[in-house]
Amino acid sequence: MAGLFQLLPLETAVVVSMAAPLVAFFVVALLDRSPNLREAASITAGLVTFYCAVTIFIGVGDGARPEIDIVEMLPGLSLKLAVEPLGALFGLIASGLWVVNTCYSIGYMRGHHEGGQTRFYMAFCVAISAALGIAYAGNLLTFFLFYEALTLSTFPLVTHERDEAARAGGRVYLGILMGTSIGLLLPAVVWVYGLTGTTDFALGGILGQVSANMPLVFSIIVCLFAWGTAKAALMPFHPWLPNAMVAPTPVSAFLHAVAVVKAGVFGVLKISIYTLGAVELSQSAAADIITYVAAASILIASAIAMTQDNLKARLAYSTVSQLSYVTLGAMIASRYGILGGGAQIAAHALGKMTLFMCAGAIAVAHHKKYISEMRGLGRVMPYTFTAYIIGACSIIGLPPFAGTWPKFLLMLGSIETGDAILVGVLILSSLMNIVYLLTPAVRAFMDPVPGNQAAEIKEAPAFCLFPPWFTAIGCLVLFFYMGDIIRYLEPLVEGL
Amino acid sequence: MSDEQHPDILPEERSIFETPGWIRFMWFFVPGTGLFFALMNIVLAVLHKTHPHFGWLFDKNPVFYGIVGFVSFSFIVLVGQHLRKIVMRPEDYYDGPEATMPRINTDDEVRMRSISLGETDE
Amino acid sequence: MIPFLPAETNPAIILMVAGVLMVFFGPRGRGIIGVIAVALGFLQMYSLGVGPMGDAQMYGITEVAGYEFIPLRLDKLSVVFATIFHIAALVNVIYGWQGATKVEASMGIVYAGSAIGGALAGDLLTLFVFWEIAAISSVFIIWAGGGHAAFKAGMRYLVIQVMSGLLLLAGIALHLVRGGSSEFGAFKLVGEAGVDPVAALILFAFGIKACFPILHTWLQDSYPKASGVGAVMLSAFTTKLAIYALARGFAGTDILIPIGATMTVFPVFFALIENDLRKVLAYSLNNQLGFMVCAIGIGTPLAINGAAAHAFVHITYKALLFMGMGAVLLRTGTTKATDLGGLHKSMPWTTAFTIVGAMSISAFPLFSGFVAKSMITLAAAEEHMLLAWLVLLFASAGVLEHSGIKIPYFAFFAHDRFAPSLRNGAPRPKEAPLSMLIAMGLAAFLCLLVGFYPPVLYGLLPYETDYHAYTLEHVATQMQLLMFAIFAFMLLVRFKLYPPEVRSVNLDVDWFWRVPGRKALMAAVQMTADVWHAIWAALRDITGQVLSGIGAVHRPGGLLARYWTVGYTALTTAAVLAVALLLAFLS
Amino acid sequence: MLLDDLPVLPVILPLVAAPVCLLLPNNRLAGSFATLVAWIALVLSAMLLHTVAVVGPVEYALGGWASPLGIIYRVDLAGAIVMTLVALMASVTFPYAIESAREEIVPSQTSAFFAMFLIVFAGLMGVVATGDAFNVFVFLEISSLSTYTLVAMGAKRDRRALTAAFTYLVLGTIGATFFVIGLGLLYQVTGTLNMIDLHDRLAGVDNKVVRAGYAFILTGLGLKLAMFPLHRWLPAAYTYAPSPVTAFLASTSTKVAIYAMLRFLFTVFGFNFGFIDVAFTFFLILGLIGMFYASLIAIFREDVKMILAYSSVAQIGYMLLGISFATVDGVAAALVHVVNHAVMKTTLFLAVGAVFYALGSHRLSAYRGLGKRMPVTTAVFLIGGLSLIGVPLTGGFISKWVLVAAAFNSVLAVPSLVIVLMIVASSLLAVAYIGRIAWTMLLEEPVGRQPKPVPMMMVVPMVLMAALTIYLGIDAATLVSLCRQAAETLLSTGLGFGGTS
Repeated sequence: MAGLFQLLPLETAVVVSMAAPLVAFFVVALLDRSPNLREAASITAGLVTFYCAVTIFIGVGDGARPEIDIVEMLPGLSLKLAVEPLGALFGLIASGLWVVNTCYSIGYMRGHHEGGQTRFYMAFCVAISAALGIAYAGNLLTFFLFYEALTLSTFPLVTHERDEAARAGGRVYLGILMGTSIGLLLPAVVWVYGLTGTTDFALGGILGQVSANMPLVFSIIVCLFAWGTAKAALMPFHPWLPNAMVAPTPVSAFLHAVAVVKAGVFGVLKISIYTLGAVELSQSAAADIITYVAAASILIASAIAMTQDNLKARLAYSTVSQLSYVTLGAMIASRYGILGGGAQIAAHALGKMTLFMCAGAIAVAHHKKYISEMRGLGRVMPYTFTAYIIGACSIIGLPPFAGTWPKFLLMLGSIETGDAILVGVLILSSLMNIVYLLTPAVRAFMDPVPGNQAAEIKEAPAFCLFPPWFTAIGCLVLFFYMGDIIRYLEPLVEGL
Repeated sequence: MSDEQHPDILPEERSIFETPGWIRFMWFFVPGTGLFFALMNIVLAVLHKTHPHFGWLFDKNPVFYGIVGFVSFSFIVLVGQHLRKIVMRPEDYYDGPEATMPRINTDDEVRMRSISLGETDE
Repeated sequence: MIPFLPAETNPAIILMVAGVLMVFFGPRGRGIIGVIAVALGFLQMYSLGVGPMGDAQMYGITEVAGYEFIPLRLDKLSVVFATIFHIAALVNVIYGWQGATKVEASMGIVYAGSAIGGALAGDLLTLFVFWEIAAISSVFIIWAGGGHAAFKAGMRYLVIQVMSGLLLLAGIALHLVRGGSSEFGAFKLVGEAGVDPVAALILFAFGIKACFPILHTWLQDSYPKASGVGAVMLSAFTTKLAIYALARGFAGTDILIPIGATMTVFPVFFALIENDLRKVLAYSLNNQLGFMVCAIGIGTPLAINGAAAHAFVHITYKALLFMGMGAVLLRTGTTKATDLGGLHKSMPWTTAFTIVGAMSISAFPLFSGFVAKSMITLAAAEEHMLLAWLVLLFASAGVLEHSGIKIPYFAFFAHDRFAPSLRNGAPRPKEAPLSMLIAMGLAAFLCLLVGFYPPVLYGLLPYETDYHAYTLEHVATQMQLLMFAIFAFMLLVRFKLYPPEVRSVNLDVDWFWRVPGRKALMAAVQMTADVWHAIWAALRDITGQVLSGIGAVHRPGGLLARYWTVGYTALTTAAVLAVALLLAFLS
Repeated sequence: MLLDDLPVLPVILPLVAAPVCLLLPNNRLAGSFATLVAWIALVLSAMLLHTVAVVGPVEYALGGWASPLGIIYRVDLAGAIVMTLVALMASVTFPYAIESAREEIVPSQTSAFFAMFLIVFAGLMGVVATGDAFNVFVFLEISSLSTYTLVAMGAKRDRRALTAAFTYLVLGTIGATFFVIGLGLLYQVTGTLNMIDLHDRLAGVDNKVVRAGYAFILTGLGLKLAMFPLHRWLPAAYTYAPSPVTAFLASTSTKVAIYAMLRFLFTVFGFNFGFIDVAFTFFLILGLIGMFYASLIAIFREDVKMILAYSSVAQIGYMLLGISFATVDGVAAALVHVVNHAVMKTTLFLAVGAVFYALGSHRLSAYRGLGKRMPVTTAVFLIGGLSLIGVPLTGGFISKWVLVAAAFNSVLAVPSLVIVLMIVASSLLAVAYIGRIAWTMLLEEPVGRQPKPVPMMMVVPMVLMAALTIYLGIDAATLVSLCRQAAETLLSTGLGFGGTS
């Protein structure tokens, strides 16, 4: 089995994994007229990419660190890829879930009779390529470039519906993401370059001198990175996420679970480890501030989520809350904080993916998006709602689902750094999750079908039903394999 | 066991436990048994076959248990019922009309209903 | 011994897998799978072998990131609990053979599996995992009760249970960070440096599931909302898992004695005035837990044996009582005392079994409760804990009141509400279905078996024992107590001093979070959301205004973008020159 | 030998060719001829660049008269770079103009158009090549005067070209006048117009005349290079001039003026001149203001050409900023941006010209859905736009990066970080105005008539420039090191000569 994934040299795999979606981009464009072939092309590219990501994942796990210099524009200024465990993990998740998401998109887009499907799949191809670029980026500049590419390539997805709401949502999406990345992230990158003369990622960070001599500067840089990576949806730069909910559901799933928000928190985590340096970070006052902002994000977003009647909006706020966990872990910057952050990226991806795909399935089968309309729907769509419950349990952090371990690791991390109050936040967050995530599904099962008609099972099309179940089972499986992921990520925290 | 004549039901609807004879029997049986065991305890105490851990006020006293049983029970019932003055509320106090929201109608529930009517006993 | 299955196979996993499989079968298939799974699990557990206390058999040890997982640890203490959990699971399967819905049947087995897994867990995280699975699987059983009240009760239940789990998790985390071992052993609540926060957190977590006073309301709130079958399932596992955990982690912790004593007392009064008989049983359950907690607090080998024995017998008779009430619920649609009475005429078997349960719980000699409870009172006496001992005696009278008398009396005797002559249209309810009777019979048999032949139970207990329940002294004192208490009951009823049943709901401490707490929480949530929305709207407005302000100035025709004539432009040039000159001369 | 004449040949050639061109008939021949000349000039400039890079500054005495008396042509590395740049732009825009001019120029003026074009070309080359201060003025006016004509030729499509040309004429003349006044003042003090002699004689001289001359030259050249707030001639001139003219002017005329400014600042005055700092302060403040002011205006314009014209003003701010650091890094950054901006702006204006050719409008509304109708042009435009924003893998990114690095490495009155932040912020504004156009092109549905197909002669230059934009973004090391050397030469002694470095 493992041999199957050792056919390609890792460098080749990296290139292919990013090139395959781009090739698919053109193929999809050419196959505009024959939807089946077009989707086949998307899935094929997805599988190729996934295969490469697995190859890379295994290779990196064995200690290899493939590096590719794309171009060196100036001495010290280059675009390069360098894969390390965290990136390999993120690449694996993104590419794997892309396949699932594509399958789901087929069901959703056709079931929902969406227009502009070719454009839709094309944008997806670019976006996934950009996401992999983020995952495998070898320096801040490359990271930044792909980060922007991801923003731009997902923009047509967000505004897919092309109505006024989509435009408004798209404006906020683009405005916040571009504004923060250029206004905050870019200066941070440039500043780091100015201070150190390099932007390369290096384990342990490159700002040790700065942190020692200029703590204030270091603090400002920390803040710039934390908020500049607005894809991580740290408050108050989160509104792009709920605003992007105007998009079709596969896009939401993509934003929340596969790539975009994940890219943000991945970025925060990676920058914390590889640029700022965990040791420096744990001593920095700014990190404390961000930690508490993240903690506040967790709670405030949960509170807002509770008040949302639109299921997707509720899930969006839930993401804001859940992904602040990663930021929290990154800013705690202790051994377990970082491991917890990494684990949360994986666990949340599967869980939230499930939830979104279920929400989409409900929309496809019954055109319902408000929770208040879903009462009694559970008995009409039992499989969808069961998958939803599994996803919700994983997000809440209940065993035997994957979301359990990150929470535990983060608790360990918070205690390690003496922030007992964060443990309270994590607990409270879980309890709030129960209320706002489980309630809709349970009510859907328990309340009577409106009009007291007999409940006849009417599920979404198979393409909308199997993917959420796939990820739901993934939540279960990952619970048992989380130990392996933690072992996998251990090189990140060596010496902490 | 019932020690009270039910005012409304017909005599032929009564079971043996509701007959005056049974009730009379109970009025003898219960205190009688109690006294019997109290006596037995006194005997045991006299024969030093008991193993008390506390003083005369407590288990060294052979009828202590009877007193405890009687007094505790009476205390619980007589004092406990006054708790109602503080905590008792109408049945729909918490959930209001939602408390009576109809139950669901899954296949299982349909089956359950038929079982409860005794239609499909196996 | 030769393992029955691969040695690493956890009986809990067998049950859980079976529970998931059940989803795909009809009622009979579910029953068969359940029985097979329980049997398999039981055989597997015993084939692995039981170690004595302190020298447990351990299986499946793995290490992740420096943490040692011990999924299976079999010693006397864990196995006695796992055994009774298996028995309870079997009884549940049989009881629910016809009546359990798909969710109840499958989740019931998963739930049983989680309790077994929790009891056999050798390390803290494994315990946590099963702890939480018990919470999730059981909440479905509550929800399966149906109706909005069940939904809300289930939500509250889940929140509280998960909170327990998370506190446990936090405790574990703290424990590990402080360099504690991963194995689940004894904690010391009060060390040399004062109260140990690790132990406090974990005790609090256990306390929630063990229904410590004030933390107890989830039990009375939710169990009566489950279906008849569901309540039986619920009654067995969660709280006893907590008792096991307390016995393992906090044996001899002094604070548990007053806590346990309080637990035995306060439910008595609530049970007295409660109308819903299943809720009465829930209070009774709480009261019984108090005995166990108290025993654990005493902590001597006799007391621990007593706690384990009491947990063992308690599961059987409490299940029996719940089964009786479940049958009543099934046949009459209610368990409210005000709506019941006279059922012994048409449900004689149910009546008989319930009375066996009632006598067991009241600790009549020859019934199982006597065998176990006397151990606890004796342990208290032997340690010369006068107050505790007195409270336990008082509570024994209370048990008799609410479980021994009230349950059978109001359900099966008292006013006959189903007499045809009352012409309320309802036929007399039929006897419970066969499967339920078998289950009740099984439980009743166990109650009597243990009552008649205590060594069956004593052999299972964690510590070696030479305890004999049936001395004349024990029998005489206990009978004396019970008979005079019953006599008191008769007198009270005779003189109409016994409170009449009233349709009502009684407030408990959960009022604080169900009414003002809920409102405050909702208000806080709404306020947070509103404040954020206001901020966001303001930010949008400000951004919009700034942009349009900039736009107004820079738009064609705006102040800074106006088209100027050549003359003015030339003038600008002159001005720049002037400034340049000025600067050049001044610098 | 040819090589000895290299500094002067690229100047003379177009100058001589211009009258010839005027004699040619009004058809493609004139354009082709001009193109040929430009290409030859490009080859010569490239050879010059190579020579200068290898052997150092070259010198040519016009008519054989030696330094103090005669007119000297001196080309150092900075000059060679700018000359090559100008020649390159000419050789790209001239062929483009052949097709484009048929649309935008009155047919009877074709020959004159190309003749003027050649003269502008020659003038710009001359400004760079010459080592004589007065000669700078002469060539500047040669190019300016013909530029006015070229701008006015846009009147075929839009009468406002005449007003624009007139404004440009007035202001350009004012600038030239100031410049020549400044020169006169210096001449009064030093009695020479040779730059190196000027430098030598100005050393240590500090009187009101010199100061006044300094201020006049600063203002005069400032106007020529469209330094804020002296930029007012630029937007209208660029907007209403024919497309190839705009492309050529945007990429060369201000750049050459920048070069002249550098030359005067560092070669003529130099650091030992006491109040050279005035210029740096001036540039720093005005550059920063210009960056924001012009970008903001650009955001709210509806005419794409106007947007790009304002963007040019903003971009000049970057160059001034680099110069204001007064370090090798800063000047090198300014030079890099001179090149990169020339390339990207040409790309953009060529694309705009293609759209104008196809749809006859510069209005933003004409750009709706262009991505579907004119994919190549759109792609080219986007590449140019991305470069303008400063996205990695484009030339614009390199210039900004080098500029930022220079800011960090300089000790300035304002903290470097503030400047860096402002650079970044103005990039954000570039995102806004380019984003607006991109949005229109990509995300809106096409309206109106189908575009005319764009001829190959226009597409190829456009694509070439786009490719060059990207090339400069990828292989930036060559350019940056060249510019660094050039800057070192400029700053080393304050002299362009003598020093080997």
